[in-house]
Parts: sequence; C-alpha cells; structure tokens
Amino acid sequence: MHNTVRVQTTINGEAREFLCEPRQSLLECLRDVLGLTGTKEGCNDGNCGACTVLMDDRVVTSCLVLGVEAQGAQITTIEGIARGSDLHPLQRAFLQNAALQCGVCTPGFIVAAKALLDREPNPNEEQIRLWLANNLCRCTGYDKIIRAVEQAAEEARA
Amino acid sequence: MNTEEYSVIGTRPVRHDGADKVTGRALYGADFQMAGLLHGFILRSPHAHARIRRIDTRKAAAFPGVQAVLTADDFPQVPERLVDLGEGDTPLSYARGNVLAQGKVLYRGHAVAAVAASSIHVAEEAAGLIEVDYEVLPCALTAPDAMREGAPILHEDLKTKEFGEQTSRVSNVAEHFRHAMGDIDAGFAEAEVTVEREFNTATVHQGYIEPHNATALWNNDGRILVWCSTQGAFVVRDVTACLLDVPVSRVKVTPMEIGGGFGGKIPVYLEPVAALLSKKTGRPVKIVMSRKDVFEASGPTPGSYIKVKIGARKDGRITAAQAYLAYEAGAYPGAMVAPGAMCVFAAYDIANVVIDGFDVVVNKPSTAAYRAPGATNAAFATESVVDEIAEKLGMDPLDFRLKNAAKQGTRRADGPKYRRIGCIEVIEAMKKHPHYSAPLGGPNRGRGVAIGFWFNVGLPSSCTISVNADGTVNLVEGSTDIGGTRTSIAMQAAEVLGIPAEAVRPTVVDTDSVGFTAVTGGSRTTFATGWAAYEAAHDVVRQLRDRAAKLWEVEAASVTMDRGVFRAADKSITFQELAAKLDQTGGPVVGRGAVNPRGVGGSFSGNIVDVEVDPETGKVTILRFTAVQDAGKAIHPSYVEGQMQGGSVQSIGWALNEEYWMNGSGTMMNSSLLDYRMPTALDLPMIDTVIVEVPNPGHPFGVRGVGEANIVPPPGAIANAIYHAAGVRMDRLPMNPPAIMEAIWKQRD
Amino acid sequence: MPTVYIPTLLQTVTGGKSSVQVDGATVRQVIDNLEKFYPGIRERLLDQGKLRPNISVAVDGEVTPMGLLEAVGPQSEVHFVAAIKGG
Amino acid sequence: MKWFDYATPASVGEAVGLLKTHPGARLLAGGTDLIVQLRAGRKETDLVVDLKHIPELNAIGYDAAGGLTIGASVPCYKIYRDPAIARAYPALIELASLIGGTQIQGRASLGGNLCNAAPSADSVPLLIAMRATCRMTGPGGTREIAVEDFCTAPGRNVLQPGELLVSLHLPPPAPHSGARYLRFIPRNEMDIAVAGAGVEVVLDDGKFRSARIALAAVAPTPLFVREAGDALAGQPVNETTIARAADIARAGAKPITDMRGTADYRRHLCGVLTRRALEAAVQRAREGKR
Repeated sequence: MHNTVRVQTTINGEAREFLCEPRQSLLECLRDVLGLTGTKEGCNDGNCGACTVLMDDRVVTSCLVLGVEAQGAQITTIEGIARGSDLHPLQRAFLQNAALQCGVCTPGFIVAAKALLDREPNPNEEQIRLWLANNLCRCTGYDKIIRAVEQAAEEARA
Repeated sequence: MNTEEYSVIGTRPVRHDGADKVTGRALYGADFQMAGLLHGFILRSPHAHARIRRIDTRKAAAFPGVQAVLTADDFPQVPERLVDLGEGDTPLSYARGNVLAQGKVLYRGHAVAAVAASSIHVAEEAAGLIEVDYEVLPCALTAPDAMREGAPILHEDLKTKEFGEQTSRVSNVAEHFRHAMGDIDAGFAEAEVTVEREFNTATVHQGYIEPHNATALWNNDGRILVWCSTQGAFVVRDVTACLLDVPVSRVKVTPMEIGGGFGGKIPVYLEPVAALLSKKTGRPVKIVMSRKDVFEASGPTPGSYIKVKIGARKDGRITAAQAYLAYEAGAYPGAMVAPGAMCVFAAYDIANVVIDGFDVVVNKPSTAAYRAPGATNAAFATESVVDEIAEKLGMDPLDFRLKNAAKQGTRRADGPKYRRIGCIEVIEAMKKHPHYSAPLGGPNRGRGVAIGFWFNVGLPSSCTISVNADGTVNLVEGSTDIGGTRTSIAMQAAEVLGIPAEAVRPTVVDTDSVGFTAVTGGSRTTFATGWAAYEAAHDVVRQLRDRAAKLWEVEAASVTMDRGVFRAADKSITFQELAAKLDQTGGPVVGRGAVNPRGVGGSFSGNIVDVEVDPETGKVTILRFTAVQDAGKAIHPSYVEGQMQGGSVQSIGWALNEEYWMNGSGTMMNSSLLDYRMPTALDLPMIDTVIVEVPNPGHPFGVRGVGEANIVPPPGAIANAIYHAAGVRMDRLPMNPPAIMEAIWKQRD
Repeated sequence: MPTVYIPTLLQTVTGGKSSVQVDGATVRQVIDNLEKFYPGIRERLLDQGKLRPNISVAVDGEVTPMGLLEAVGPQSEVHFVAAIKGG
Repeated sequence: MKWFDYATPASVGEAVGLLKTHPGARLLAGGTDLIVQLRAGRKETDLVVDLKHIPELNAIGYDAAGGLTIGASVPCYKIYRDPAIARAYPALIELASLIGGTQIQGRASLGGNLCNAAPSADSVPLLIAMRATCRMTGPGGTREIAVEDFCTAPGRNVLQPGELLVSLHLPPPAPHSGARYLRFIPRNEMDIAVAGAGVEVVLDDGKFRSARIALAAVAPTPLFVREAGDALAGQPVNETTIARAADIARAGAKPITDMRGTADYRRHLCGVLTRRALEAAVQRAREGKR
C-alpha cells in the first residue's frame, strides 16, 4: 500500500508541514498543496527557470526537486522576497525598468537574481547574463531585465 | 489635441498590474484553484498520420481515481459551418478535429482522447491504458513534399481554392493566391542585374513560457464557466459555444493573466474538452499542457519554401520582382501565406510584380499566428536578394533600399495604395544611427541590414469608464494584457480626462462584463482598445461638462475642458472636484466606448546587426544589434522598446538556432526547451532601440501598433551580416553552426 | 464612377481586365453592378450574401470593417484583399 | 509520473541493503536526469533512494599528497565554491560551472553525470583526462576502476546489481601539468554538447611528458582516445604536434548524425576542440596554474 509522506520544512521563514506523494515535485507541492502559486511551471524539466526557488544555500528549479526532499530545508519562494509591505529593491527595479511583459518568468528571474546579489553585490553585465542563463524570458529580449538587476545592485550598494 | 502637448502620453508610468506580477500574486490560468477540482490529461497520437480504427477506453475508465474519459464521439455532431477562430473563418469540422481527432490523426501529438481524474498523475497513468488501434499512413512533412504528385493526402475532400473558386483538384494545396501588377517580362527585360534564389525555413514556435491551460465548469444552471490563458476571451467563448452547440450566452470566459502568446494563444485547444469532462463529472476540470504538448500540439508558425527573383537597373531602381511562396499550414489549412504574399515586396515600390502563394497542409501541428505571421519568412528571402543586388551594383545597402522604398501613394502588388507610412523615415534613422558607421573592430565580423513591414489590424474593442468620488476612474476592458496594455490603454483615457495615468485603474474582465473585444493580437490592442478608451473618456468628459453646466447654471455648450479643468466664463472646477459632486448633479457618471476602427496604420522596422562568425565552428555571435521601428506614436515608450527588443530576440532565435527537428516519421526530436534552443540572456547583447514616430493619421493619438513588425527583419539582417563576415550567403533557417560550416566547406570546394 | 480592381485570380471572369469602372454607392451595389457585366463574379466574392471568409474589402487603400455596407465615392478605388489578422 | 516510494538511507551499507530488497530501485542525487526520465516515462521504479543523507557520498576531501575525493552526490555548486579545488584543479571548477545553468548546478553532481552515462556527458572526458577513478560499493564489497572504463553504452555502466558509486578520486596534480575541457554548443549555456574534448598535459622542458585526451558526444560512450595523447609523449610542444594529436582524435571519433549535428560536423569539431583544449592546457601548464 502506498503511503503519502509528511514533510516538515520552512518556507519563507515560516515552519510548514504538508503531506505529499513521493512522486510530487516541490513545485507541485508549493502550488497545489500549499497554494503558493507565485512559483510558475514553464517546462517541468529544469530548462526554463520559471519555478526557481532558493533551497538552503542554493538556487534550484523546484520542478527537479521532489517535495519529500524539502524535509528540514529552508525554502524561499517569490512570495518571500518582498520585505513586508515594501517591495525588494529588485522588485522595484523590475517595475521601474519595465523588465517584465507577460510576467510569468518574472518570479523565477527575481528569485534567481536575489541569490546572485546575495553572493555578489557588484556583478558586471556578463556575470548577470551567465547567472541568469537558466531563466528563459520570451518577451523582453532580456535587455531590461539585465538593466533592472544592475540598478538593484547599485541601489543595494548605495 | 495638439500632439506636442501631451501630458500622459509618452511618459513611462509603472504598470498598474506591476506589483502583483513581481510578488507572485498575479493569477495566471494554471494558478486557478477551485473546490472539487479534477485534473484532465489528453492522450495524443504517437503517429504523424494514421487512421483511427478503434479506441477502447474501458481500462482507463476503470482505473481507480478516474472520473471520466472522452473521445471525439462525445462532441455534439453539428452540421458543417464556418466558425471564426480569432484568425479568420474556418470550417467547424477542422476546429473540432484539431481539439480531438475524428477518424484520422494528422500529426504527432494530435489529441485523441481525454481523461479526468483526482490527480494529474492518475489521469496520466489512466490515459496510458487507453487502447487505440491505428492504421499508420505515410506522411508528408514539408510543403514541397506535400505538393508532389502522389504525395500522401491529408484530407480526402480538400480541393485547391483560387479566390473563391473551388477547383476540382484534390490535393494538399488548400489555396493558391496570386498578385500580379504591371508587365513582369518587360520588367525583367529592362533589368541589368537579376538575382534569383531559393530559400527554406524551418517550422518554429512562439515559445511563450506559460503552457496552454484551461479550467471549465459545466454549472448546474447549464452555463459553462471557463478560466484560461488566452489572447481572446471572446474567441474562446465563441469557439467553445460553437463546438459544444450551445448559444454564446451560455458560455462565460474569464481571462486569467497570460504568460505570453505572440499569436499562439489565439487558437482554442483545451477549453471545449475541459467543459465536456466537467459535464460528465459535474466537477470543475483543469487541463494544462506539458511543454512537449505545447511543441507537438499547439500551433507553431509555418516552415516554408520560397523563391524570389528581383531585377534592377544599374542606377539602382528595381524593375521587376517575382516570388513563389509555399507555406506549411500543418494539419489544417491556414498557413498565413496570404499575408506572406502581401508582405514579400511590401517595403518596396516596384512596378512589375508577380507573387504566387500556396497554402499547403502537411503532417505537422496546425500552425497559428506568430507575430507578423507569414512576413518574417518572406522578408528573409527578399532582404537577402535585395542585399545581393545592392552588392552587385556597388551600392550602399541602405541607399539601395531608400531608392526603392515604399511611400505614401505606392501601389502594393495586392492592389491598394499606401496611405501615410514610415518606411523612408525608418531607413533614414538607420543610416543616421552611429551603429551604421561604427568600426567592426575585428576579423570574421560583418554588418548586415534589413527592413520589414507588417500591416497591423483594427477589429472591435469595448470599454467602460466609471468615475470615482475621489477623482480617479475605473476602466473596464476586454483585452487580455500580455505586455503592459492595461497601462497603454489607461494612459490614453488619462490623457483625455486630464488626470495622471495612476488615477485610472484598468481591469480586464470576463465576457459577461464588457462588450465584445477581439483578440490581443495584430498589434491592435493599444491602437483599438486604446481608441475605445479614448471614446469612453470623451463620453465621460461630455457628461461631466453637463454636470459642470448644471452646477454653474450655464449652457453645457459653454463649458470647456482642458487638462482636467472644466471652465465656463470665470468659473472653473477640476476633474477631481467635480468627481466629488456627482451625487448632487445627477448621479454616477459612466462613459462607454465601442469601436471597430478603420484607420489602421502599418508599421515598418529595420535592423542593423553586427556578427562574428567562428570560421572553425560556424558559430555566430551577435555583437551589436539596433532595432528601429515606426510606432506612429509611442504611448508608453518603455513598453514600445520592450516590444522591439522582444520581437528582435525571438527573431534572432528563429534566425540562428530554433527549429522543429523532425525525423522521417514526423516526430519532433527536440521538443524540450533544452534542445529547442531559444536564446538565453548569455547569447545576446543589449538591444538598442530607435523609436521613429510618423503619426498614423487614422488614430486619434497617431498610434500604429508596435507588437509585430519588429520580428520581420532580423533573419535577413543576420544572413546579410553573416555574408559580410564569412563570405557565405545562407539560404535556409536556422543558420545554425553546422549549416554555416557546411556552407563554408561548400564554398571552399 | 468608382474603379474596382480585379484580383489576379478573378481576372478569368473579367476576360483579363484588371480594373473596371462600375456604378455604386456602397460596396454591395458595386458588386451587384459588376455581376451584370461579368456574371459569376459575385459568387466568387460572396457566399450566402456575405463576403467570403478571409476576403476583406479595401476602399481607397483602407481595409474597412463595414465590408459590403461601406460607402463608395465616385472617385473611389475598391480592392478585394486577403483578410489580415496577426499575432 | 507513476507512483514510487522514497527512502533516505544514512549509510552506504543501508543503501546497498535497499538495493538488494528493491532490485528496481533508482538512486537519486541531484535528480536533474532521474526526475526528468521518470516524468517522461523513460525510466520506471518502485523506489527512489535518496543518497544525500549518506555522509561519504556528500563529502569533499583534498590533501596535496593524496589528491581529491568527491562524494558521488556532491552538487556542482559545492565544487566551484571550494577554494582548495580552485587552486589545485581549476579545470574542474570550469567543468562544474558549465554543466547546465545556475539552478542545475545547485543540484547536479559529477557522480550523477557519470552514472547517467550519456555519450554527451560533459564531466566525463575531463575526468578521464585527469586520471580519475571511481569507488563503488556493493554486496560483494568495494572496488575501484578508472573512469574511462565506467560507461559501457548509452545510459549503461559497469555498476552491478546492488552496487553504487560512492566517490570519485583524482590524483594530485603533477608539476607542470594543465587540463581543460572544451565543448561546442550552439547556445552559450544550457545546451547539450555537440562534441567535447577534455585534455590533460604534463610538460617537461618544452616537451610533452604525457597527454591524455577524451571526447564527448562522438561515440556510444565518452571516448578515451589514448592514441591521440600517446602521440604527444616526448614530442616538442608546437603547432605541428598539437595538430597531429587533434587529427588522431578526430580520426578516433565515431559520431552519428542527429538533431544536434551531422557526423561530419562532429568529427570536424573533435579536431578543432582537441586542438583548442590542448593549447589552453599547455598555456595553463606553463603558467603553473594547472
């Protein structure tokens, strides 16, 4: 007989507990079990980055993580990026630079970019492009996204 | 209104839906949740062409957790008629056949049956138990293949149409278009240089990041409620009603946020299936395509075979041009070859022209629109040949284009004369740009240019505006917002009302809550729905003038309004002050605007591109890219730039790497975002933009629409740059490393 | 009298003529009058009294959403073109 | 995806025990191949065994005398963040940085890349060139083999039923040595190698003391072209000798035509990439940066 698994984890700083089937991805668990639909599914095989979340000290595509692997982990999703009612500098910079059109890739880009700025507060254009190469955007041509990340980095340093 | 004195138009406010979209709160189609929701899964054909002998669903229906299974037989069998799919009229049987195959499967990935179950995993597993007995047939995969004598026939009843005439030829050629003007033989006889080349382009996909999705509930009152990601909620309503044989008023479609479309989210694939599954189960059913489904079973844009011949005199004047275009429609007619044939020479003023276009069905997914559909393939061919002629004449490629550029009064081969257009202004802006004269700065580098045209469209839009007591307004509209159109529409209302963009709160609503509004597509939304907002705002102003007149006890005709201030004689009152006095002057003020506009203004665009070609691997690096486009009037310049950059980059992908890589039996071998190879951030430079503004006299603010023309020139510009870098003229898309290396080897032999 | 431009593939009906002058104050009247000179042409343009699917009419260079009801002036040019939508 | 159960053994012994009771079990490290394959139905299993709770499989150990040991489940990002590896094995840092993109590197492991045994696996040619060995434990105990002997066919390897890869071992870098892996992909990231070449050279007074060359994506398995490296031993370092080794590597390739490239094109790339990788490795050896 198949059993679902109880997973205890921390999501956006809050202790959460949920039941899931081992075959469910972390992405499915976030969206369908926990109602955190800000994390998007674009390809379900790790190649578009729309489902990017932070897991402990690394950035991952949540479609390639099983929900059961979240046991004991610290997960940060797009819902945990804003600081209370204030937007994160990256979120503000995305808006000011018109760095989103349809917006479906935006959560993944912001989460991935946050991980970059947390590690490298002063990235150059090449570093930003390399870091974000696992995130596809089909609307913007990336130009305004790169500028938004540059602006957020500048603001964070100021 | 004096165009120099806009206070809102031309500024760059933060988009109204911005906060929701950077925090993850915005709800897209797949985010929709509802109590009792079931998950649907669609079983798809493993064959590109086969007759369905029998479908046995019994094992699937008996699988634990399965609530319903259906096939095409479950659709009501209604008499054949035409149905508007949002991109023109199509026989109902084609629309229905593409939603669930009837009798035959015509491409790999063609929907065959559907299952609703408690979870997506259960539905998928159960679908695997459906037994389908196929008689596999030979397939035709390219236009030239499908046009061959003795080619496998997809539709036994399909006969070639020629402008309303049904010929007697049973064939894969659904339609033949022809445009002729002048005397083609005399034109070529006059030419001193003639170049004729053949081109092949691969099928490519729009590549939106969000897969198709739909949730439907067949409610107990008989109404069908749909939540989905679509470019046109009313199209979904009308097609769903038609396929399910119910009146349109029985269907209500709520458009959720949409994760990209580019033309690909106009067709309806899932909604009628979800609705029927809901009818069978009494519960809401959600279906989401996988990425593989999106590639294999939604609508890519046609692959094509094109032949272009152009002749010119030594003075640089083009004397004649001829084109033959055969586009792959995919499984059902509608290859967008009509616009391809209308655009192929649209940038030039040529007296003697013959253009033949063929709409050819093949065993690939039924194609859909993709940003200026049909024009990019054609421009790749034309702009390559134009470049070659300019080179043979020893002329600067932009001067050559300028000398032959279409302008107001130029007659196109399809007949009509252009009204005011910005082709010359775009080419002049390219010439003036510092990029055009900048040094290339290294070996194996080359610069290319190209131009392109797209018509843009009008179509109906509706909008209402209600005034709030605090001096803001609520704007209700029906155009799903794919790239910031809430804001570009709201800004036009704000301009009329004399209030800030932020004081307009735009909302996209369901099909019960606003008048008919056609698709977000054809570069029409800022143009047409913006126009509806303009009309609605003027309606509000008219009513507010009456209110001011009442307040001041003067004739309404004596009240004027300028920049949000109403005046009569020595009296004045601001929009905001007056908004607070509505109750005492007659009650709420609601304005309405509904348009089906004429005055559509086509848009020209051009690129300058520098590339470096690795002579040992054939790999192309885009070093610098400048996009120029005539916007008419840029309402929100940031989002105009964004359209130009996005269209350019999609087209760079089309030019260099993207393609449906089909094996001989019609299976797409690279149906993942890994192997389909859309450009990543690391593959590109910044995309410089130049917005040219030649106002469209047909629109109150001069808007032309900017969503599409930008995708047209890049493949030609890049091909020309590759030639100047590596000495090879590429005659196919994609111009990927192996193709370029082969061309280099061939040239060395 | 308005000038009607005959699409290339319809010129079989007009004996090769590429433009024709016919009376009419609306597109519908123009087509009705055209039919008198060139029997059969109406059927190529209309189906059950409506413009055939995916055919648009342009008057003076501009595609009109009014179709057959569009007014036509004495100096007007009338074209029948493929309907364009877009992405 | 079909149902499976999930286990998190805490030791190699426990994992081997699970493999014995569940012959159809699949091992999960980063999951970037396995989860995709299960979802696409290309693999099935009744039990996924997560290896990330076994200390030995998740440790990195380095000392100048003994060399480098990398647990089979160590994700790429831990390798490229490790300063000791960066000093001693810079080519390995580059390698860990080019498998997938940022997010994939947060999960994918060299051990997983090796066990997946794809002909195009990016990590394997360099590991072969750098003389890496594999440590495997199973019901019959522990054994070690050279990486070049590990893959046997597309998707197949030498692991016996019940056996698992524990770690990879690299010998300490030889003096005056340099290594480099170059691959060709149409995009600049997030792509499968059309062809790849991993090399290591050891120099000695203007000559090659030894060289090892291995290729990706041009044979049913990652391909060790021993003869190409051997041809350099004792030869002077110059364009001619390097070109000759590249020719031999190209001749050794047995590519197929598929969506990623034609056989001719891939063979051609083997020559180009081998030459470029050798030049880069020589440069590195001369600069003392390995």
